Amino acid sequence: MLGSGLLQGLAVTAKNFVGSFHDPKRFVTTQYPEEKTRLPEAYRNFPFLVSENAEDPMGTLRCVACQICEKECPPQCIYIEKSKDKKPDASGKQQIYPAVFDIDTAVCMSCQICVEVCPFDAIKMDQVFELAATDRFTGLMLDRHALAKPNSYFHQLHPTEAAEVDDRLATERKAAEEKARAAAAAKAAAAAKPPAVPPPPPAVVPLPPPVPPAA
Amino acid sequence: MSFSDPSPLSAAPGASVRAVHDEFHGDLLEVSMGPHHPSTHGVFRMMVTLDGETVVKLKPVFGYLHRNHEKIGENTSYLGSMPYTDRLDYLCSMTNNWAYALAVEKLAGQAVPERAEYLRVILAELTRLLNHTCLAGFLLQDCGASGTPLMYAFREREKILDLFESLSGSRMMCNYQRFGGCRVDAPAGWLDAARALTDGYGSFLDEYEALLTGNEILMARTQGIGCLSAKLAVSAGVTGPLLRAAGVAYDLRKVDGYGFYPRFDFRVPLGAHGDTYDRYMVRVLEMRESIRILQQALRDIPAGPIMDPKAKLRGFRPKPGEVYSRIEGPKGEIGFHLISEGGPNPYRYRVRPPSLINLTILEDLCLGHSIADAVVILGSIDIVLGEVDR
Amino acid sequence: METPDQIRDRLLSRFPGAAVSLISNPGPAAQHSLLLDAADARAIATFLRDDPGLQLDFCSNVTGVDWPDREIVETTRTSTPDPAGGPAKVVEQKTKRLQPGCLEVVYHLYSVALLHGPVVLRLRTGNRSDQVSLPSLTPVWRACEFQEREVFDLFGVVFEGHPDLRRILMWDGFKDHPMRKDYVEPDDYEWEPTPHGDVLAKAKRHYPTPAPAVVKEEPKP
Amino acid sequence: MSEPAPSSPPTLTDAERAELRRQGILLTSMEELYNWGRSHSVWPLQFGLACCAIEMIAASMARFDIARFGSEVFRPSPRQADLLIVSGTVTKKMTPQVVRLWNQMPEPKYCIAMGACAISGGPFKQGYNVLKGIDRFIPVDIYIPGCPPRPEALLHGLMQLQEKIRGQKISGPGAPRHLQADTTCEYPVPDFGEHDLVPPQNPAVWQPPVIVRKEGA
Amino acid sequence: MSAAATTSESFLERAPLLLRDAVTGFLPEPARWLANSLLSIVAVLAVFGLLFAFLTLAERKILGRVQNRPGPNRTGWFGLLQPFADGIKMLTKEDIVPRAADQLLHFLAPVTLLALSILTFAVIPYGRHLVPVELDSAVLYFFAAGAATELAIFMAGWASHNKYALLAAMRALAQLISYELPLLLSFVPVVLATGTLSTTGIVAAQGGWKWHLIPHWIVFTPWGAAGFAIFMVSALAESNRSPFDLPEAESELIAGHLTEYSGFKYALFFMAEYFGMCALSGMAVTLFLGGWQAPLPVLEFIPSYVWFAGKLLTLLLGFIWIRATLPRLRIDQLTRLAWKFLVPLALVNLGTAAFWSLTSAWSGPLQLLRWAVALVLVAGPFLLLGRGLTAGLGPRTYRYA
Amino acid sequence: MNAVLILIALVTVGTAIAAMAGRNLLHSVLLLALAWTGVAAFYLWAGAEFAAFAQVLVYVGAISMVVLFAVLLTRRSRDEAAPGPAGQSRALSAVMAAAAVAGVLVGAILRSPLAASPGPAPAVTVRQLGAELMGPYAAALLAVGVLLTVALIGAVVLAAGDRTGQPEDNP
Repeated sequence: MLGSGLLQGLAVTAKNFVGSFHDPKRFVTTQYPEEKTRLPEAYRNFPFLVSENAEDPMGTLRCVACQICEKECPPQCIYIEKSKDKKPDASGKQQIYPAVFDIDTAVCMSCQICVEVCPFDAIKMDQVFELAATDRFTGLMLDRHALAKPNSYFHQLHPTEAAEVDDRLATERKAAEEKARAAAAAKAAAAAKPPAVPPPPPAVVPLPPPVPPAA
Repeated sequence: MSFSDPSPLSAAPGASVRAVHDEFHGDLLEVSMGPHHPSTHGVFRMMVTLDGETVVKLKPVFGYLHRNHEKIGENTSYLGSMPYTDRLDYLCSMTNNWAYALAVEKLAGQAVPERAEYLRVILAELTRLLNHTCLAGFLLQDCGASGTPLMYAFREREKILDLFESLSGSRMMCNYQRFGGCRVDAPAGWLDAARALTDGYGSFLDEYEALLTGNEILMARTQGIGCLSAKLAVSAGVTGPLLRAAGVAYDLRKVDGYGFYPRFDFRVPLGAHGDTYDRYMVRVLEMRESIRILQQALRDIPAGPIMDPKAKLRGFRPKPGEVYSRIEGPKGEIGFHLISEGGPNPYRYRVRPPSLINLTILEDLCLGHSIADAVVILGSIDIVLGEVDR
Repeated sequence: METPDQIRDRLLSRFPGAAVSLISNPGPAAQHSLLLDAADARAIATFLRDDPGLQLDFCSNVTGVDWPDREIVETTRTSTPDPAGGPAKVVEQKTKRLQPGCLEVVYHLYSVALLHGPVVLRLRTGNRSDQVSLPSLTPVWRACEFQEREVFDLFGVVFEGHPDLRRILMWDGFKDHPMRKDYVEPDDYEWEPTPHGDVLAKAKRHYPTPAPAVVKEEPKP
Repeated sequence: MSEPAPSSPPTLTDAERAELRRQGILLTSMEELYNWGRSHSVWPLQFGLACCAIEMIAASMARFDIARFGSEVFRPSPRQADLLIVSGTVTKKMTPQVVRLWNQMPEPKYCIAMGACAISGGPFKQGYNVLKGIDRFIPVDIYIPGCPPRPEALLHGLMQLQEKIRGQKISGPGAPRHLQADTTCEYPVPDFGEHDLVPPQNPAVWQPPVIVRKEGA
Repeated sequence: MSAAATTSESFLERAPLLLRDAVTGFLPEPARWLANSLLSIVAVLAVFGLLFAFLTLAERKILGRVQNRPGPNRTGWFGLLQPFADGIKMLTKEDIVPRAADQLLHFLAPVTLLALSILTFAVIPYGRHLVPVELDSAVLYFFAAGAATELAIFMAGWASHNKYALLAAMRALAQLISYELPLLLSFVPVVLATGTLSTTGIVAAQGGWKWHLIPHWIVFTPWGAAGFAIFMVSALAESNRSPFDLPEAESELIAGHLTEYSGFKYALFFMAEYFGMCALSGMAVTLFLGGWQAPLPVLEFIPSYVWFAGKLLTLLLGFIWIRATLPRLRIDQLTRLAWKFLVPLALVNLGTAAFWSLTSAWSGPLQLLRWAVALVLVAGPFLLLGRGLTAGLGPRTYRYA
Repeated sequence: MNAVLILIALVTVGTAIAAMAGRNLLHSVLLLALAWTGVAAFYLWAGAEFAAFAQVLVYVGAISMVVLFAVLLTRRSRDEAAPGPAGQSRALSAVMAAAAVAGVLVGAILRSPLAASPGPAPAVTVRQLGAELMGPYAAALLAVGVLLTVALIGAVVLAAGDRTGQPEDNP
């Protein structure tokens, strides 16, 4: 009969209208600024740089400015300048560090390829998305100070992944230490013989310059 | 009070007074619909010539979203192109990923672990659900329903997007699949969530059909409108639900049997009239079949690795060769044609866009119908401009 | 389904004067293709579509490929037997040869009726000048209509017999063919915060000396 | 025509403050009412370009519901719209149309560049047909990064815009564009050239700043 | 407002009159008449102005709820100030007139439209004593004023000098010509039955109850119900509401005749659309739903204007509900629906009403026969014409490969 | 009340003249609608409520729409000279038509019994009007009906004749 389909449709909308007052399945709105969607652990938005220590983010960045991410980044939104000197990283090893590390979030496509290719687990994906700015150049270009976030933050965002990364780094570090110890032992063994060349002077560890605490 | 262009939405502003007077009294009215128009699904433009309200000529104009996907693909590494494929048909990033991954795997002769294949089927079918649901919503929007069907469609879409997000990290631009498998394994509880969604989807479809399928206005607006003959459809390279609505049984999941599709029991619905209603209904029925596939896949999915251990992401250089590989995307046959010269970038990177080629028959379908029908026919073809223009 | 060899043989027997050659694909996909001569391409295409054994009624994909002129270094070894009966003397001679470039149009054909494919057809132009033409296969398969227009737009191949050959993606007044390998992009570069490679070179060209404005303040707490 | 330079201090001079005091409470309450009305009734143009448009649509759908801010009235005609959300890649072929749409909108109007492509060309900025940021031709109020930004990010951007509107003065040098008598709401529409848009940017709107990086920690 | 209230009525019933007398009572007689008229105009405009404001909000909120979301709720308490924010913005928005437009008509169109739709409010009896102007042929006046509105829509579409607006103007004309007829025909049976064209007379004729239970509203007769349905469908079309919002068909014609209107002029159109909707609903209430009459004798203590308002709001809710659900018709389907379905149905309905009034003396078992015949006369053509209208349409079955 | 009458008359005649003199066809139609409204106002002034509202409903509401449709659907450009006798003969025919109409009107006015002093207008109810139309004036009503039907058919024929060779399938 003419009109039966229309009535059926009207019944559906009426059901939804009434349901929106008592049935959470029919009232799906997350009222954003007050309520926030619980972001899944895997959620990614823009990259950040992992530092070991919240107190001294610049001194303990994992990044060694190898520039792999810069090369692999499909939209080429990463800009890195290597430092000319070396600084000790978190484990005290002398490393090159990024003198400049900029990510243009106005270009970044959140593809996560930088994270995948980073051999040092130094760059990870952040979950902050409330980044609207009124100025494109000062607001959306993030430098290394803005990018550096402590490892604890990473744990907070991606607990599973962070735990894996920590495990892996710990094993690697251990392996490296053992290797170093073995090398040292070998060296010591070699040093037992009379030295052919004079031993190098002890390395001078430059203190990191004072840095204001990262916001 | 200020004065502005006389004719705001036609592409050529300043259509003179004289011209419009001629159109008043003359025979035909030329209307430029788009590139900004509520129902062109993006920046698509139709140059329509009207006799009264009847379409006598319709020329599609493309390129307003031509973002040089193929050129960028030739300048980017194989891996780097993967996130770009997300942005082709931005409603169906997972199937685009799969099509591209499959092409590269064929180019390099890589194998994919079983679990990854299952995951790919699951994601592809979820994408199909997502795409067809959105399409139904947009189609009804084009028919003039004020948002409600679209809202219901997007309500369900959000559920699927939540799944995608918890798996891949992004709602739309998943960038999930890799040559030789998938990027990460499904997190704990993901498969259960997918099962819950699959089981609940049928009841949503029931409600949606109650809202619309029997609706007299919808039937009057779509039945007998824009009939596509099987012969023209095949000749014009039309694929996907459009082709099947015209009565041609050609579904690459059955024909090519890529992935693990031969393992699943599903049917391919066929239309008899090839009109807009058939195109709509075939999609609805396809969704029901997708639910069946999903249930089987989620039941059978094995444990195991998700990545071929030999796969290499960085510095991936396939040997020289050429491949054309295609899958059944929600909109039709999405194919990738890759030529490798042995370098880190493909020498030629070509996307076979189903949306663009399905538009070949747009004028044939619209001629003789009114402008309101043209809008609905365009909606039923289901295009996404990111893929049409690339 | 017949292999490309068999198809080629059948074509050669059906069209005795035609030049049909097989181009093999070294990759694992092994999708070999048939190179057709422009002169009888349309007749062969019609035959492929209508032949009851093939019925390639569905032209899935049409695309262009640009092959610029390239220098090929060939190494020829000539071994002259030592008249003294010793080991043959091998002389390696390197010859440089300029392989003229061409534009290529590739068609991927399938059969909906018989469910087989792909059969790959290739057509090549003689050179890479601006007005190179090939026969259009749109009269055979409607599916080629937009794709050939696209090849015309992006590669500059003129398709003879195409019903509506206009630019499809770029605007009508556009002069270049951007998918060619030697296309030079417009220098609309102004400023980019994260420049690399050639972008950096462009930046240097635009700003030979660093401009005075300093926007970025560092360090930013 | 261009926005007041961002470097100009937002604080009032003493003379301005005195002037305001003289004009009294009426003006400020008028101003507040006017800004309140404008900020709570931002109707966007129903205008989508690419991927971000889908997220824009999603933002207007039940899950996120931009209607709560009074902004669900997506007007299809630019004449009735207040906000141009440039959601997606602006190609060179599309640029004249976008500028024209912007010109057709009545003042006061606002522009949100949503997503990487609209801000800078984003991942497609290498493309020959891609405009490297819509702010080359029209003034942008809010930039929302992301590819695409989440619908919540759009809502956040909308709230930022509301904040910005609420902070505007209706007189004095900090007054918005539409209240300054000598500015025009017409922006030149670029032409299609043989290789590129002519001109490739509007220098009155856009001047490329240069970042000079200082090394060191 | 006329008809002195008798003191036997409740205070609330008399409240508006008392209020009026308190304001104008001290004036001499001729001035008092003028002041009373002005007062009714102000009252009508204020009430319907506010109703318009909150109706837009209600529509947005109800649409929201239907679509599983809350709708505007951040401007003021529960979003109640949303319409005022919109109003301020609209008032202060730049007014753009296209260079090529017909300046005069472009300006006149919204003004005319609004004026005409306000005129229709004059003859609706809002309560027992609340009818702004009493006219003998009030119903005719109402439709005369309403009929001219589409002329204004045409003016808007044509003056804009825009192709979409022009198409919308043509559609508006076709729609008006098609739906004016069923609209008029649907109320003729009411006039036939009540024997008057005066709105107060029609409402008065619907007073009383059968068995103290069923009110004598016209909608409770078979032909009345059919007439009401035809009237409402035509009213939907006349007020350009979904599913008949073809002149403003967003998916095809951008915003139709409104494409070139901005700022306050656009707001005027918007207002006129809602006023038209209110006026037509008010007329439907008057003609078919017993006007301000209470549905049950025991409920008579509630003032009459409350009943009127309640019925009016119910109908408006129906308008919104339909808008939330249905897709739009095509222009030829729209005209076909009018000419091939509604007009014949309305004509048959006229006959049914004639039969009904001729047999008003039947009683007992004949009463049943009367009902049966009337029902057949209503349902039969509906089914027959409906089948003709949907010929060739219907659900389909699909095969699988 | 005479001032009102003069105002109405001025508006009616003025708009009618403007409608004739106007060059913009659409404006003429709208002015014509206004003139009809003026006539309705005159009826209202004369106390003929029913006739006034019927005038608006029928003429402004419906006839003007039909005229608009006719204008918009007429294929001929208005710049083309209307076919027919030019110059003097056209003027002559116009004068003749006007004279004929005037003759009929004057005759009708003279023949109708006018009261010497316009007393209060008799309250004519709709019921009476109906009775009159169905009683003494039934023949006239029928004649008018037939005339209008013929005119309608003629219009259809004219409109359809314009599109020779084109099947008219759209309703």
